[in-house]
Amino acid sequence: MIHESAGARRRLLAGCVLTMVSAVVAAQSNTMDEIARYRQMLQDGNPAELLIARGEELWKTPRGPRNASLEQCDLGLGPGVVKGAYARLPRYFADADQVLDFEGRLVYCMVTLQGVRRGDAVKNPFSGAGQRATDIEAITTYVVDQSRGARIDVPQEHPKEMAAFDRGRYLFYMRGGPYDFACSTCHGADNQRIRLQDLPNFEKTEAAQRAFAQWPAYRVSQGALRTMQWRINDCFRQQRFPEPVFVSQATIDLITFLGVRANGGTMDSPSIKR
Amino acid sequence: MPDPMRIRANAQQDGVDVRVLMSHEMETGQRKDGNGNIVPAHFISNVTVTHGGKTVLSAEWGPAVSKNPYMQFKFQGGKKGDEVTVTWVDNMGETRTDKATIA
Amino acid sequence: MRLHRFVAWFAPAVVVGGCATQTYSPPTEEETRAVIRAGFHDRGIAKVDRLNQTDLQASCSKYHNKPPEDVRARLQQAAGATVKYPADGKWLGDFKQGERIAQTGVGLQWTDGPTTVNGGNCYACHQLTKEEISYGNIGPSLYQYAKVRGTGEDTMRYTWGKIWNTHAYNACSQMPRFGDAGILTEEQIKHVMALLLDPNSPVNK
Amino acid sequence: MKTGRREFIRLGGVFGALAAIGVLTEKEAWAQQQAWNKAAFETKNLNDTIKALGGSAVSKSDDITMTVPDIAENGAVVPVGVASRVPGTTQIYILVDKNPNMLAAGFTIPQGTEPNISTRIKMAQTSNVLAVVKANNQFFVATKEVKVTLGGCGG
Repeated sequence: MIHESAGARRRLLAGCVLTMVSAVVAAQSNTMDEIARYRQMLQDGNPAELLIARGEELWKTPRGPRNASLEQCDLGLGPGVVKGAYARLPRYFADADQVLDFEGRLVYCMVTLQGVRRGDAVKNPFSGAGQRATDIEAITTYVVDQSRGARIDVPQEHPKEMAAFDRGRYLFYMRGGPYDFACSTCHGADNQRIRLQDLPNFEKTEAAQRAFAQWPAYRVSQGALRTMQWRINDCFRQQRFPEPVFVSQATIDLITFLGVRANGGTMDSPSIKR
Repeated sequence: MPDPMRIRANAQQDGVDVRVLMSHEMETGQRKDGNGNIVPAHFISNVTVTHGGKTVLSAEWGPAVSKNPYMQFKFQGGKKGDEVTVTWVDNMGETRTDKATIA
Repeated sequence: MRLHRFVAWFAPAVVVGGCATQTYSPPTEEETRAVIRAGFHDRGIAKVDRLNQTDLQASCSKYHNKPPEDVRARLQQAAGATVKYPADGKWLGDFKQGERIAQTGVGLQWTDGPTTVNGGNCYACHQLTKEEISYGNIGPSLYQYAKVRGTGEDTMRYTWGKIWNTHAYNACSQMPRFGDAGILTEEQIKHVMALLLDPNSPVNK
Repeated sequence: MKTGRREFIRLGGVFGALAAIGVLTEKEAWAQQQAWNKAAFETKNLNDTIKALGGSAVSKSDDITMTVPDIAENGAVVPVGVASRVPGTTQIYILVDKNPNMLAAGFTIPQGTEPNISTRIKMAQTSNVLAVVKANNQFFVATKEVKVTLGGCGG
């Protein structure tokens, strides 16, 4: 009898712990619902919209040493075609003999069309705290907005596009630095979160599509429009890696990998995020 | 010169729905820069929305309004094609006025 | 064209692009690493030598964190040998300081200074207390850790080893090697231990 | 008041230029700037805020509806909507209990405008958000808690 009652008590205690844990789990699902509601409330009135007009003006106004506009920049669909172009990048460009993402192509056009020195074009691409959005951020906002609703279609036809994908895949899984992190540490499994932020699993098409479709984005935590190159840069910062070089082949390779994984998704950028 | 606002004004059954986004830092005066110096407060202090020469909303803000402020409200008496004018003034004396046509 | 993507993994494939016919052979690991190396630069305390992988990092990357049994055994054994247990034999520090370490995510980024006190950032991946609703789920929930596992010597030793070098127990785990990689000091690890194992810690309330 | 004078001169210059292009008259701009209720925006508790807004007492009201998230993913942007069914509403104020200064924003609602506004505010930490309504020179208040969470990788 004594043994039995001790056992029963132990079971009761275990039951208590279980109840507490499940109450906490229920609370967590409420938390995620509320976070979803918060995100929903932000959807109307995305400050990224403030940048679109400025970006369009920068795109169309003759500037630089050659006093040329960017309108003749070929984003892959022919000179002057902006609509839908972002959704098909990165891709191989014969004139550059290189796979370029949008920001890389923008730098290329600033150099070749406007006569800007490359070193000047890639200097300070991201705005700091309290700073106005950079020209690259504004132009990117305008161009990506022109792909809203377009199908993501990052090509894998040219051997260099395939090589970019393969190198990007390698980098995605490459653990390094004092924390042993790789991109895949956070983005290689389903339904993972850091704190309350969902982490898209780039091994899964749907998650990859959703994530890729929403960059560039206005980040309310920073009060700034952030581009895909910034997204990659800040992931590596928190990965405790050295800093990726802006529009370097390695960053473009990684974006190619992510983009190909997201193929078939629908662009929904600029979005608004935490 | 501050960047333009983005104003949407839509005639609905129960009035004109106005949504405004403004481009402004809204510095709190509490943030420190990279060198540890306080960045002085810089924020929109007053907003006025007019329609047909009449004020339909005015606001007084402090630095706790979010960066790149947003506001939304509804007024009666406007119709499609009318103009809505929004003016803001900040604590450093900068100002900006933009107009939108009611859709 | 998509077919070639998969073919490419095994052997050079013929790619038809426009009217030209080209052969695709995937980049070698050496070529890939050269492109990656050229794509990063030193910034602040984060130098490019961080791209040089340890045996553990290279093996886990190669197998996408699912190493074959023999590799797993080798990595776990090597990791186990790195664990330094507390010199004074005391496992637990102050759980309040442990909570602060668990909440803090700075350290070892290029935006951190050489004297930045590193955090443990436990909440980024683990649930710990009922009070903190903002926690991640990459790692298991540690809420009620001591109630579930007790506070015996085995638990103390296991938990310390797990924090010091997680790969001693689970090769290619995603968790940083807080002791072995010098992210947290011995004293900080004691505080985190207290957060998990002190009966008065909010983790066990 | 040395600073005040310097500001006066700068403002005069800017508004003077504006007056020239006919956007705002200098007088109108000055009236706005001068009327900004500095004292109210420096208050630290509800009673002081109400006093600075010209009131003496405030009572709770069920006729104020607040639309706020229970949890904000980031304190830099917290959406807040306030709708008042208190008859004769002329002003709506948004206050945050635990911000360094309590008053975040005030709106004046002329006749013909719905006493229903939305905006976005900053919150330093988890706190009560208060909606204060002025109607017929009386003050009413409603309260809702918003939890502000820490997000991201924490670095």
